[in-house]
Amino acid sequence: MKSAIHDYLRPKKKFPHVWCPGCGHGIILASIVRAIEAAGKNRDEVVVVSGIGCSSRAPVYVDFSSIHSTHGRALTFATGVKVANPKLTVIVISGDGDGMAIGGNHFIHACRRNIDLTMIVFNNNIYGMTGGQASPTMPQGDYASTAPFGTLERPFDVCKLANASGANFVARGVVTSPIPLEKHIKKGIEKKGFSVIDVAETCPTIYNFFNKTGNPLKMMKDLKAKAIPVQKANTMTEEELKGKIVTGVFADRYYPDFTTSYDKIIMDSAKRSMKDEESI
Amino acid sequence: MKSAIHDYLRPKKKFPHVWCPGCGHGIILASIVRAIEAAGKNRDEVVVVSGIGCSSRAPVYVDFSSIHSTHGRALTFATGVKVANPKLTVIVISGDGDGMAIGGNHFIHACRRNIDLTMIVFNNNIYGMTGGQASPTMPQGDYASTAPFGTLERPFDVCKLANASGANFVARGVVTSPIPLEKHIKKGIEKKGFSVIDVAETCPTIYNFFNKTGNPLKMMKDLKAKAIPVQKANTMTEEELKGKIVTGVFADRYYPDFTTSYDKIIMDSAKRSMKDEESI
Amino acid sequence: MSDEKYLYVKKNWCKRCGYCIEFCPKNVWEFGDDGYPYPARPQDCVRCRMCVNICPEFAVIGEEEVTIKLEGR
Amino acid sequence: MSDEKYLYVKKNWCKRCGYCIEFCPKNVWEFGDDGYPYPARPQDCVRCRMCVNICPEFAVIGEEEVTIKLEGR
Amino acid sequence: MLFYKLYKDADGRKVGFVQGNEACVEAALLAGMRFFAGYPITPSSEIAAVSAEKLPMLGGRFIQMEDEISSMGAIIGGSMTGKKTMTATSGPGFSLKQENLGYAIINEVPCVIVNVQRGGPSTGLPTQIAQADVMQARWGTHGDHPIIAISPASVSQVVTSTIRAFNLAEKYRTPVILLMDETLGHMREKIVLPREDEIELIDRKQTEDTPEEFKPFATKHGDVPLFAPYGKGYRYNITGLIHDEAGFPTTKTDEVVSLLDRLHSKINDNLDDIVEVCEFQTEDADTLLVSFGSATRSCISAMEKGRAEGKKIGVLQLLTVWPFAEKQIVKLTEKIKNVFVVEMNMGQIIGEVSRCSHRDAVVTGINKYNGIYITPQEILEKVKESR
Amino acid sequence: MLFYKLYKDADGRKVGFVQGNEACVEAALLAGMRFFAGYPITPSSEIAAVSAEKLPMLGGRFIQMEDEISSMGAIIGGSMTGKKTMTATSGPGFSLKQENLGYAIINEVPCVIVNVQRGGPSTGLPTQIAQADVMQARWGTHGDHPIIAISPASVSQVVTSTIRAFNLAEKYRTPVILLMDETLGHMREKIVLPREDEIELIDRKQTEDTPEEFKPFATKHGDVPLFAPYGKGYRYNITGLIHDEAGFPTTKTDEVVSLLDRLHSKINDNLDDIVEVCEFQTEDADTLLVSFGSATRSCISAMEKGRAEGKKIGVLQLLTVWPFAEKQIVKLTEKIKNVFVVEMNMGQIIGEVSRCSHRDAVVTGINKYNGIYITPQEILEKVKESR
Amino acid sequence: MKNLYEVRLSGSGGQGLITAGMIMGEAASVFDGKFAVQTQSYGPEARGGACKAELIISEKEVAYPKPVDADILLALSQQAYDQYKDDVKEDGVIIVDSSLVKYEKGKGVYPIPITQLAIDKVGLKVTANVVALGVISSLTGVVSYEALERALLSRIPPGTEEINKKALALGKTLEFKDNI
Amino acid sequence: MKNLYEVRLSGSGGQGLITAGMIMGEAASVFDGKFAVQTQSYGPEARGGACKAELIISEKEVAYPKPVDADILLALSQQAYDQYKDDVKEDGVIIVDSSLVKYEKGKGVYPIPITQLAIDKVGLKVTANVVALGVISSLTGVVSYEALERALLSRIPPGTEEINKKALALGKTLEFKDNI
Ligand SMILES: Cc1ncc(C[n+]2csc(CCOP(=O)(O)OP(=O)(O)O)c2C)c(N)n1
Ligand SMILES: Cc1ncc(C[n+]2csc(CCOP(=O)(O)OP(=O)(O)O)c2C)c(N)n1
Ligand code: SF4
Ligand code: SF4
Ligand code: SF4
Ligand code: SF4
Ligand code: SF4
Ligand code: SF4
Ligand SMILES: [Mg+2]
Ligand SMILES: [Mg+2]
Repeated sequence: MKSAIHDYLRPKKKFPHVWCPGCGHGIILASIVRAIEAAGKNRDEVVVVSGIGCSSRAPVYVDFSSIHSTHGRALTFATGVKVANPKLTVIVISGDGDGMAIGGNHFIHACRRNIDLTMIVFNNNIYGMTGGQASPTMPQGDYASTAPFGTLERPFDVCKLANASGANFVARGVVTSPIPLEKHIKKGIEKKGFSVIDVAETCPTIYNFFNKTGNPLKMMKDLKAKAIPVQKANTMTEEELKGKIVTGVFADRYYPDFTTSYDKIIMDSAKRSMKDEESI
Repeated sequence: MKSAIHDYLRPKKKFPHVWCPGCGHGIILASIVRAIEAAGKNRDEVVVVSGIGCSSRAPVYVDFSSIHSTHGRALTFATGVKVANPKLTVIVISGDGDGMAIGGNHFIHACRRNIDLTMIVFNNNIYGMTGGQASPTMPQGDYASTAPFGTLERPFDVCKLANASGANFVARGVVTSPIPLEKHIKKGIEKKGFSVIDVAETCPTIYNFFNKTGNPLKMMKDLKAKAIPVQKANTMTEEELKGKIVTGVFADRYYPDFTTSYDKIIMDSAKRSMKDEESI
Repeated sequence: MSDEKYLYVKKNWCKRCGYCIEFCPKNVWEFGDDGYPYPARPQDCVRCRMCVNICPEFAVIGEEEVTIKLEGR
Repeated sequence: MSDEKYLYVKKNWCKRCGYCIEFCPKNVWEFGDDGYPYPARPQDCVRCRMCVNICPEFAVIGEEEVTIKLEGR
Repeated sequence: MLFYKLYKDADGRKVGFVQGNEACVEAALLAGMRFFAGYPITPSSEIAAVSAEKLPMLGGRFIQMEDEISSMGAIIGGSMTGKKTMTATSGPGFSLKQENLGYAIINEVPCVIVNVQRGGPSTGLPTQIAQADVMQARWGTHGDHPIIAISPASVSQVVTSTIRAFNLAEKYRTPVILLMDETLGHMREKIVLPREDEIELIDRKQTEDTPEEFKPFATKHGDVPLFAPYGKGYRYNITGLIHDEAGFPTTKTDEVVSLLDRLHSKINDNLDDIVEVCEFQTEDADTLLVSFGSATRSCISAMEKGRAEGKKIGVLQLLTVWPFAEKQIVKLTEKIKNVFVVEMNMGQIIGEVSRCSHRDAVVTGINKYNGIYITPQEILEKVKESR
Repeated sequence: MLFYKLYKDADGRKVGFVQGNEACVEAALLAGMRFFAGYPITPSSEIAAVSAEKLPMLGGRFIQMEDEISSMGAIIGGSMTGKKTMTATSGPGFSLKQENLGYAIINEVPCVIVNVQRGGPSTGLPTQIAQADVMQARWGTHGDHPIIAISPASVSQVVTSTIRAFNLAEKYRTPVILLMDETLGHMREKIVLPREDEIELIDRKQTEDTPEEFKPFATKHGDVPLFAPYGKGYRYNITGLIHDEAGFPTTKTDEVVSLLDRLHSKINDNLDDIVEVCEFQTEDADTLLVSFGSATRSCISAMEKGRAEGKKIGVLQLLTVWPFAEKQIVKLTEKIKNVFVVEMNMGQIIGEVSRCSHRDAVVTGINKYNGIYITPQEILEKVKESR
Repeated sequence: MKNLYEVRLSGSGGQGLITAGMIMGEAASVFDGKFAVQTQSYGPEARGGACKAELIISEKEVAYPKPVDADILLALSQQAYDQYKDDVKEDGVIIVDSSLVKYEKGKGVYPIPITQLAIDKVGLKVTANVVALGVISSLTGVVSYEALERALLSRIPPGTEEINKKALALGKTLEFKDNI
Repeated sequence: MKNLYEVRLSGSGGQGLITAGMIMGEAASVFDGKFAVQTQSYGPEARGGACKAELIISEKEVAYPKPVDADILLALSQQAYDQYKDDVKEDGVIIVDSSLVKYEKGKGVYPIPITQLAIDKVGLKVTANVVALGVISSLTGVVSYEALERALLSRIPPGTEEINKKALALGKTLEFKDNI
């Protein structure tokens, strides 16, 4: 048995980590690390970038170059890293609040720009860190500190949004199935261009507090029951799909990515710049 | 003949307006005004909100309450107007840069929130006001001051994005067909919930400067030739659709809108608040 | 059809883009000697309003009342 | 199968969520008297790694080398 | 979900043992707030949560926006319909609100922005106390602009200050910043909410002009233009561009100057009304502690301790931090030359105090910025050291 | 599309008649800029356009981001790979960058932010001159933070100042703000670019520690920590939270204080290196005009005119506006008591000048804020009036 | 009875210390007519770590709002006890949960197996905080029992009134002895 | 020859005045070795409105960069002429496009039908700005003809060299008379 995660924990960091008992974030983080390992990336050439949120604490624990950036802005920092040094493998970790609320614009633009980043959305449908406000992926009608009468808004489907915005690779995993999750992330890393892996998970502390969803284990079991592979989902009616979480790959395209396209410009420009300045 | 626009020009404003000869913005503005009139709205209860850009100058010319807000933020101001006073009809005018670049997040969230606003995107595929930078709807490969070697990024399809984000009504018009355009906008105004009307138009000054697209008339004729109704487009291959602009209605749904849903909360809360405080 | 006497162009607003001429389905308009469009064949007008609606300058006017109102501007 | 002697739980990391127990397809795990899971039926293990991968605390360890490395933490 | 309860006392006033953040909302509702738009951030989040729960009871509305920029935009839009509006945030969110804050200033849109300060810069110390956004409150948005900022020190002062913030916002048609801090936001004390008949509420003055006559930024009525809410037949325009009296963009130099001058003078000509300070035992003092917000409480304790030891210490609380209490500083430093400026930051308002103090005054900073509340002992020690 | 051309002069230097904005890019490229991320805004947009055109020629990269926030994020990310990075904007965009600016400060990320000032507040006067973001440059982001800001007055000074901005950014590992203005950005003058052998370029000092030993914020090498670019085996973390020497979040009070103190002292202990002023005929002056940026040019002309009439005027240009030239002001005002602070705003830097001036000095503001360049005549008149 | 009490309720997250502080502060200020200020702090961990609620309860207005040396220290965890036991006044009391904490005997140290009592006698572990409030009231008189009960009832979820009353009463009726 | 020239090139957007200013400044500073500073301003309209390029060309460094009263005023539109004609020095010259502008005769006023000449003699209306530069050079000597030509050729689109040279030459070879 190989335990990739343990090879990648920061030597100087104390464990256990800060996340609550049963919080899905740890499962996703371990899956990311296995995926990086499986994709054969040199750990020195990996940069992990996150925003702010419980989930965004993830990079602090694993031994890569990492940026715990500002709330919602992980993709912007990551874009800078990638464009300034296209050789690097850049992984973006973001919460559903971080990535889809305040960071939503950077998300759709990263998709459109097709910048070669792999973004993993730690999607617990709530703002964990700030104590339970409604996130843009919270199911309509669920409760939150800022939705004491149930959220009025419908949730984003992260994958639909990514698809409509032009990402090259779009998939959804779920923490109850860590191996397919790892595979999606690995594919995302290997894919040139922008990849998004939306990960359905649980926040047993805060979500439960407002929604009485039960203890961590019950929430995990419920989550498992909700997850339906896309192949199966395609055979189901909309009614049957209510409350379900569809997993699998939603887009796998080959549009040229930003930095590769840019390299062509550099090659062409280098020629143009050869021309010497006229003397006065 | 009825000339709605002339009834709605600000009495104190000087004309001609600041837009360049042949700029599409004027055609769209006139269509909006006709649509408001056709929808039978009381002009005193209409508020027009825009961001910053050539297009966003539009509200200054027409005689409604209006907010020429900050770049990209029109939807946020409009949301405040609507939520604070749901009786008002709120029209949002935005450029493709204003609404889709810096304002992209507010756009997808307004769609998701399904707030009862009608947004018209003056989509000339470029930043006119700041002198010709690439906008998020500029066709890939076209030139701009910040894309001297052609834009690398693929454009957003405003309607697709709106659709994926949950808007109730999504349509595209084109300035070469002002009557269908007016009808789309009218439907958008009448629709409860968020409506987007993307309008294909031309920027004969700046777009032409960087792309040698010809004089205003030539650009208009070319635009007309590109526009294809969605019904027809559905029968065409992807290859045939290249470079075309598909017009028509892309979504027409009936999800409850934000303020209507909120009214229910107010009704329920009013009861709860009846309970008197205990005395000490 | 048409005694369209109020189909006229407000010259101090018109920027001479030619859209009214191009988009009139009945070929009613022409550029005049002064460089501004005028309804050369008003009798052909079918009142489709294309010229009014396509003018980016609100300079094509099709109503007596409006004409008078706009005179001063 | 299995002489899985390194299938063990690092107790000072474990937060006792019970996922390892629940998600093991072979029902290998149980809570011990100390409240922490332990491999009650290691011989049934099919090395699917579910327990390792599902543990949010990285507390399920399946390798001698890792066990040793983590001892001090 | 509310974590407090209000009772009625013998005089019919609501009382309760509540957090500063909770008190802020109760007072805002009393002051007439009917629209709140916000985005969560520690340590201000309770303000949003309580607003979400309570606003609909009064027919008001709450909205959680996608970020702080949109929250600020929304309360400006909301205010244009005539509603009293508020948002709340902390440092990082306050930085994001700066652009639209300038919009509210230039368009004279009344609204209240609460900044529950935490340690900074950047993400900083999210759950700890600091008072380090006080200069940002003054200068955070670009361009020349005036600002009003109020900084209470106790939960009771949060109540009075919040009401005052709304009143000043309405009276002077300007955004008002309520500068709180982490400890105050989360601290619980008893509040007694005034009865409705006990408070004077100010509503922005409405125009009596006809829509035809109305000019949204006309000054014939004094420095503060009269208001007409959107939706009532006054179809005017507002813009972030420099604008004329009619609300239309202008670059005419006299109109530019007249707008900027008026924006400033409507505040600066009314300092007596706007600037509120609290003096504690300054009459006989030879040593003055100047402070604002939570640090004031430590100053008062230090004063009490110091006086017990025979030290003639007085305290000046800048309840209004902006516009700056220049006159008050000038006056006090005429007689008190030993001045200490106590702030939980690295020294910010001390610049202003130095600038305004009498030339013979010696102005020394007492600062703490490690995330922990400054203690009276620390203040006293520094005071003794410097003698 | 470039609107200028460079020639080679007899000494092999590139020369050209270019705009301030164009000069800024040419100098930045010389200084080693290899990544630019930006969002267009008048009057800074040419900086992005020229960067887009020229960067790829040098193997550098340009990206137009979706807004100013992301542009600021991108240049921070880019800088972490070891590249020299820059962004450019104007007031509204500068307000939006404030949050991430604080991130760059606290993580000691070298980068250059150009603010080509226009009239404000809010959308203001987009195509006109102002110098009204100077206090925002100092205090715009939340929390205690130091900042370096440089304000050139001519296109030639844009060249030297831009190079200096990069050098200071690298040397002190901090963002540096280049404060230009609309007129300077669009004004054309001849520049002579130094040859590569004529300029001293500073690159951030790289660590020689092994990855195991390396601590990204260790201070054993002095106040400025040594750098290791991402991608080279140094797998460390940076965070906007207050962090320890290893880059991990901390709330330990001594670590908090040590980080904040060091961030400030690395700037404040090196004022002699950082603060640059230009004095013009101050030796015999009895009247001092203090200014920065474009206004300085009018001061110099006013000085010349004034001297022609026998008035002993001197000029002090604050080329470095932040940190403030306190020492220089103290020294000059010891002998010159008649001080005028000339700014194209409503009075901002005057607060600092007053604070630092000799107690006997009389400090008077000469301000213009109508969007038009202040003239030497206007300055002279005000000087005469006040006598 | 002192004019001013500095109170420190300490333990770990989840033990209801903040709630206890809120109840105590409300009892003292709203119902007993005193001045009270309650502050709190968490450890660096997001949740579950060290937790502390502090109060100052006084006959007159309170300026500096944080206790320095406590008149009353409640310690429900070892970490809390170790950290705060020395910051208690000469004449202060330490109430320590003897079912969870190893403590030093001494004057003013009241060891009570609070959590165990909550489990055994009330039947609900999470009422330990309420038991502790009862103890504090009857031991120090800093808040009246009636005020505490009223504040308690207004702060708890409906349906839990009886069990909470029981817990409070238990705390009140325990017999104490400091532990010399 | 003066030591310092204040030059104001005025007209409307689209007449190429900024380009003319750039060429003139480059000619003076890069090729003639003088000091030059060029500024510009637009009217409030986004495009097409009033437009003006201003230069100071001097033997020594230029501080305040904007002309006050002009030594040389070029007016290519009525509005520009009306607005700036009074801000000209006693000994200054006004070059006015007599094909577009109604002007007052006077000392130093040189009416030349610049735009008409560009159309008639060069064959391209938009070269009026270049014709004007030729006029300015030969009338005032503020920049040398050679410098102007070189700067001109480096600023124009490839393929337009000949027509631009022709325009410049035309301006140079015109005969002038001020119009008293
Ligand atoms: C500009 C800014 N606004 C708000 C915050 C406060 N904040 C921190 S984390 C967070 C939400 C995190 O939610 P999510 O991304 O879903 O992460 P989770 O905690 O659920 O893993 C918020 C609103 C902040 N740090 N910065
Ligand atoms: C915060 C901010 N950033 C940038 C700008 C500059 N700006 C003004 S308009 C504009 C683009 C407008 O493009 P678009 O919305 O497409 O409108 P158009 O001019 O094409 O009609 C930009 C970038 C600004 N005013 N504010
Ligand atoms: S609050 Fe929720 S998201 Fe945050 S650590 Fe706890 S369980 Fe995880
Ligand atoms: S620049 Fe383009 S968008 Fe702007 S007014 Fe001119 S044609 Fe219209
Ligand atoms: S469409 Fe309007 S602006 Fe264009 S030519 Fe016709 S009347 Fe003139
Ligand atoms: S109304 Fe129609 S037919 Fe008549 S002139 Fe106009 S465009 Fe032509
Ligand atoms: S999954 Fe991990 S944390 Fe949970 S009980 Fe098992 S070993 Fe412990
Ligand atoms: S590896 Fe699989 S079978 Fe073995 S114990 Fe773990 S989960 Fe059970
Ligand atoms: Mg979340
Ligand atoms: Mg556009």
